[in-house]
Amino acid sequence: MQNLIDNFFSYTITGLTIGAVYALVALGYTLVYGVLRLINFAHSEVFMYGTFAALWVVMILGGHPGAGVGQVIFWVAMMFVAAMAMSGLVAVLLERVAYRPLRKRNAPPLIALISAIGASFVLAEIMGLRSRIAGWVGLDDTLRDYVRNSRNNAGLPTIIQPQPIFTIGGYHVTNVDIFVIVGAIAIMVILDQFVKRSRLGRGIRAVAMDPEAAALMGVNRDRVIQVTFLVGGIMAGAAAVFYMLKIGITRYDAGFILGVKAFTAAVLGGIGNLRGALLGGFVLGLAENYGSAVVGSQWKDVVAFVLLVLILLFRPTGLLGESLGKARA
Amino acid sequence: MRSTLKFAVPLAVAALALGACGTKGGDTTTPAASGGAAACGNYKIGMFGALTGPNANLGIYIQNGVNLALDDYNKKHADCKVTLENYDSQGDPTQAPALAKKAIDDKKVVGIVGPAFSGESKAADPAFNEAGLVTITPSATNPALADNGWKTFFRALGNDATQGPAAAKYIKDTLKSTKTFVIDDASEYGKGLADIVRKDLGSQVVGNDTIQQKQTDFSASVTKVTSSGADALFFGGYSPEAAPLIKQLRDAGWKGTFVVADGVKDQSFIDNAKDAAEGTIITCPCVPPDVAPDFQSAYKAKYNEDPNTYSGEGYDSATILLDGIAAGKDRASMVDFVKAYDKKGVTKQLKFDAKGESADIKVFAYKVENGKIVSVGEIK
Amino acid sequence: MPEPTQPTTGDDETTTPAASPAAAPATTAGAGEHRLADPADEVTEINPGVDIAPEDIGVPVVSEGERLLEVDEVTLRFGGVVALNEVSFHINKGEILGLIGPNGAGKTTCFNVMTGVYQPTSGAVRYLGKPLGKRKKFQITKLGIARTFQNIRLFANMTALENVLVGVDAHHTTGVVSAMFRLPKHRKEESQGYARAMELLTFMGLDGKADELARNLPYGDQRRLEIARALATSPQLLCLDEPAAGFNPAEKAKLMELIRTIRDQGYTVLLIEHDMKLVMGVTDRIVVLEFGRKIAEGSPAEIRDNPAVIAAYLGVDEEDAS
Amino acid sequence: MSTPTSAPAARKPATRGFKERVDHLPRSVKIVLWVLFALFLFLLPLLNIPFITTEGSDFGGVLFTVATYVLVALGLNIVVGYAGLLDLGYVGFYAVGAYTVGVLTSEHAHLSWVVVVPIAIVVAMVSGVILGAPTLRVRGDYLAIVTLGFGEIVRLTLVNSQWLGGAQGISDIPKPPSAELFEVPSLDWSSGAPVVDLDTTSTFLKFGINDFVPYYWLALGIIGLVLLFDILVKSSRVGRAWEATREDEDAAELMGVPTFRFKLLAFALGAAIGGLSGALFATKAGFISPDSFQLLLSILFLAAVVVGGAGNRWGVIVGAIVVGYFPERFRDFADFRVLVFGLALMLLAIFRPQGLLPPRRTVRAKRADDRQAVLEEGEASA
Repeated sequence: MQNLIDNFFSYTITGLTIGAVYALVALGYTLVYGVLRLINFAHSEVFMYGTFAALWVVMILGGHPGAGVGQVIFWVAMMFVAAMAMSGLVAVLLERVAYRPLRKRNAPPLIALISAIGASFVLAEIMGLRSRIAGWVGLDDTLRDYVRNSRNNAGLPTIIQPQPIFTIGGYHVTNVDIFVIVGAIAIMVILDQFVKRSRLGRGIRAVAMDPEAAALMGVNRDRVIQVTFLVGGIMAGAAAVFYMLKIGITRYDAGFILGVKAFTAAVLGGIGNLRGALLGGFVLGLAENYGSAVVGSQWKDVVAFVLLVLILLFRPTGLLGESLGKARA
Repeated sequence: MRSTLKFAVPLAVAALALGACGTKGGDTTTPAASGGAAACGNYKIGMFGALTGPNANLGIYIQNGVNLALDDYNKKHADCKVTLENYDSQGDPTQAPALAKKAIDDKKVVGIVGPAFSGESKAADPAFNEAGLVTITPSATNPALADNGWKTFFRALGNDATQGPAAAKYIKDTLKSTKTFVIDDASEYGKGLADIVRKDLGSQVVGNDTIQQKQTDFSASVTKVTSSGADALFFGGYSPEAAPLIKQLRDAGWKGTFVVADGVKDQSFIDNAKDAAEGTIITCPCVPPDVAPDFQSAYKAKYNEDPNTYSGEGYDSATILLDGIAAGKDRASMVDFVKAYDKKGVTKQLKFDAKGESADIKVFAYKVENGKIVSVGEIK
Repeated sequence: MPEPTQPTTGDDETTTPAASPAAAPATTAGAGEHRLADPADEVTEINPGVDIAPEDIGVPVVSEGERLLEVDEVTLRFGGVVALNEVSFHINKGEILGLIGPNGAGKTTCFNVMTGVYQPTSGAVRYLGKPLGKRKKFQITKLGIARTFQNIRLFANMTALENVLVGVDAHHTTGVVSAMFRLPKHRKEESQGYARAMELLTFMGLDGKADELARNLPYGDQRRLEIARALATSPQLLCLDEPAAGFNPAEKAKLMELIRTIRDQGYTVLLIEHDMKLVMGVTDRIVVLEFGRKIAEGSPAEIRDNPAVIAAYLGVDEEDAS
Repeated sequence: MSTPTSAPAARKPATRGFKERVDHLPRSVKIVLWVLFALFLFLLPLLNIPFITTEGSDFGGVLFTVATYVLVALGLNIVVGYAGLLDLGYVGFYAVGAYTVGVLTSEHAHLSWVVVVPIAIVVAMVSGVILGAPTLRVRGDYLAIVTLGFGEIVRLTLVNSQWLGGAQGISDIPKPPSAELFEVPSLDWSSGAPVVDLDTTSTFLKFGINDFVPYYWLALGIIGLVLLFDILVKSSRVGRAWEATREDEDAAELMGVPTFRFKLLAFALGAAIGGLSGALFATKAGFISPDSFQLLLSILFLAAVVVGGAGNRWGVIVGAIVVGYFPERFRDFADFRVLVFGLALMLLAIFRPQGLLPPRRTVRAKRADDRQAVLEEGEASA
């Protein structure tokens, strides 16, 4: 406990950074849940593919530590482009292959969950077996650096050297911390505005509120769902970049636990509620860090889940309440 | 009558297969040679460990060593080759007993290299013990494994109880650390090791933490380490967690020495932690490759990379069993052969004590320098 | 009038006098619903002779004409919206009470308060002289109040028989242990329950369809099955929520006969209905709600001549009377 | 337009015919058939039937694993199939059962197996109530994530609690008491035709280290009992209450079903059966550690139920066999096992969403829907 008090700001700032990642991934769950009322179990893999895209693009561009500012900005921008494109693509593909056929057949939600679990396995395993798959097409030598040890960690070179910007309560807040937190909030504000103001955003809200009425009003449901997946994927891609900048290492199964956490964050904030996802992510990140400080890091996940159960008991609709449709955003 | 028929058929099939194999290899195998194979035992050795799945890396490093030993043997005994039977447990104790039974039922298997992990050892070794099938593990380091009274248990490397004190000694004497932080990953291996280090370092331990396997965000641990003012950190665990841990510590500006054990001694740690890995001290009860240059060059020739963690132990374990086969031992007599074994291997003098532990254990310290793991000498 | 502020979702369909032609789409919607039923299906005949009298469920049985249930100054607010405003009325044992009012008047909400779905903000519902208090829904059912739903809510993937058995089970106590060892209690309850369920199905003319899944029954049969399921709980008070929705005149006539027969078998009936003709024809007394308030109460003849009711009901009344 | 609809219609009478033919067999014949089938199941590990028998791993051991999956699936079916509660943390109860046995027979006490197994069932059931009482009030979707969390909490508690053996787990769990009655020989097919092999035998109810067949027999016996329990409870007020709750919780409540109580009951019974399977697993393995209770296992269990057809006990048995057996049979796929499994789940969800063997109801309902569709089509074209 003393440790937590002494290093309160350290735990807080680092908790917020990881919370920002949770929040961005949580958006994907929340959007899809809001529109389709189903848990997109495979969203964690969407995120994981983003981390690899971010990593690979830096490898291709020859990213290395200690480069000039212009160079670094270029690399980070390319990381965003690559990760968002990759995650968006995987998310849309996922919707096409794993969900749309089910929707056409009016399958019950439980079946959609099974399909999602299957898709999640497939996506993770493809990444985990990428060296073998590259071997089949004879590219294992060419792509050696990208595919080798495919069951193991893959690390990103430190392209942004963390530099203390200012000190608060004994903790040196670094440029990376600020970039992650501010960047995540900025992206979420943009999304908020998109859902609120754009035509597609209105479509998403309409379908979330009442799919049948929306269909009657001429909203193309399939298209809205596709856009929802795309937007969720892009958010996961952004999360992947922040994750790689902060954590720096990914693996084929890196999505799973993070996905569970992000979903927890979504429920915590009130599923279907975009601002709730942001709040839920930050609360979860902080709770984990504070909990780790007090009872030890091995209880980190336990703290997260106990918090979730408590919130659901006392506030069953999450911190900010549910519904993409009803809430303003 | 029935039983003889039962044995004769697979024998014939195996002989045919062997004949075919010989021709394929372009050897001077003639029908006579395959006839000679009937006199030969057609023995197999088993490789028990994770060869697929998330824990496969270690198993494959071991398997590479074992295959190298087999190549050596089969080159010398082209007329009576020994084959390798893989028992891929995926490191999962749940799958281990049925695989052990399979190995036991295959009467051609005279010895097992493995099981690779301590968990699966606990699940499978009672069965091997009951069946009298020798196991030489090249990598399971839990000290308690040797205390079960299993007659067939042998360990071709030092256990955590030998490595832990050496790591503590190095931190105290060589690094001259006065404030040490200790983290473990709650795994059997990591926690066992870290607890020994904690005990040996006593009051100079300024803080403890336990992380989870597969964890990636270590910000809480990082805060604890940096705020404790520790000048050294011992981490009991494996490389998948060690790499992001040290990376995040360095990102937070921590300047102390990172000390880890053999679970982190593989290239992927450096590949992933990159610059942050520099200066990391790795203890390992394994002989540096430069001690056995022949093995190193042979390995490199075959696999196009340097021997990795436990490759040497895998080679040694297999060699002991193959020497036993060359000496005409079968499954029943193999136990005593291994017990009495005393030869120099590529990692150490191969000799076991009454409990099946390696009698001659040296713990070496390694250091990450310029992206390479280099030996900095034995910890005495 | 303050009515334009009424934000209930059903508001769009509220039949204000000006919107009287708008009632036409409502009727076509009803007809549309009806079209879902297989046109080839013959109308099921009931067997009024079957004895389906409520079983003794351990609550005091009041004699004919005494107060069974009393709604006392009940107010219900959702946030700022007042759904029920100091509504008071009572139901006497053995009568058929109609609860009418335009859409959004609070009829179903009133039902929901009586059956424990909502807790009143103030006021009380008294049953057999005692307030229902915070009793749970299933406890209220066990006290002898059963209901049907405006939009049919059968257990779609269970058979007709099983649907009714669930209702009969309300007063059974067989647990896992009894079931596991097939104890006498289980056997007794199963056989008695089965007998009662079959009686009810026979009464409704559904005995031939006992093994059909509820979802596969024609629309009219589903409505009847819902009533059978509610009767299975042996209620003192049976609340029917728009049972005639989607029925054609011939079916409505049969329904009136059915409701009377049910009453004659010893039940008290509370009927929510839109169709004035049906309500006028079958009820003993009528309570009229509008915008959450009671605006009239009396015999059908009194209600018919009540100017407030005529004002509220003008559009629909004319439409239906024609 | 009518051809595609009439084709399945033409096929249906055939299947119905088969079922009817079986149904109409004399009772005595049916009993004989059932006994033969049971006998076949008991002897399966010794028959060594080519193709079915797993090559890469001991068949008896694999069959035992499959049997535990079947048991787990039957338990989870009560929760998911009957009561309609989505439980993603079922492995937690499995672990509770296994660890109760571990703690009471090896780690902290040395009670007899016969005493400990009922205790394990009760402890698992109590843990089900403790988890269910607060969480079953929350909405169904959330239940999934809460139970997922529970599964992880159980595992992490096992890892981090030294009293429960920590990551080292618990070893030396004793075997059940043996009664060596007689030996059963196995078949040998290596010469092409089956030959009785008197050298390889299994002793009836000798619970040793190196013969998994008796454990399989034990598991099979327990499955029989659980099945009987399942059939009896399902066809009672309890089973109807579960189904009504699953179909429409509010309506059920208004028909006098105390839905919360019945959901809790389903949860507790499911937990108890999960605990029983865990206890069985611990007995056979002799060693348990948190590694054996990964979250993935929960998902496999759920997949078994859904793949087979949630709500149909025979269906979930088939599902459990698919999930438990195929990865072992096709060990050759090795690295691709999970990939193939994932693909199979997706294909199944798309092409057979009711599961391999859906509840008979659903089949009937679907047939009626088809009939309706034909009618409507006919009307539309008319």
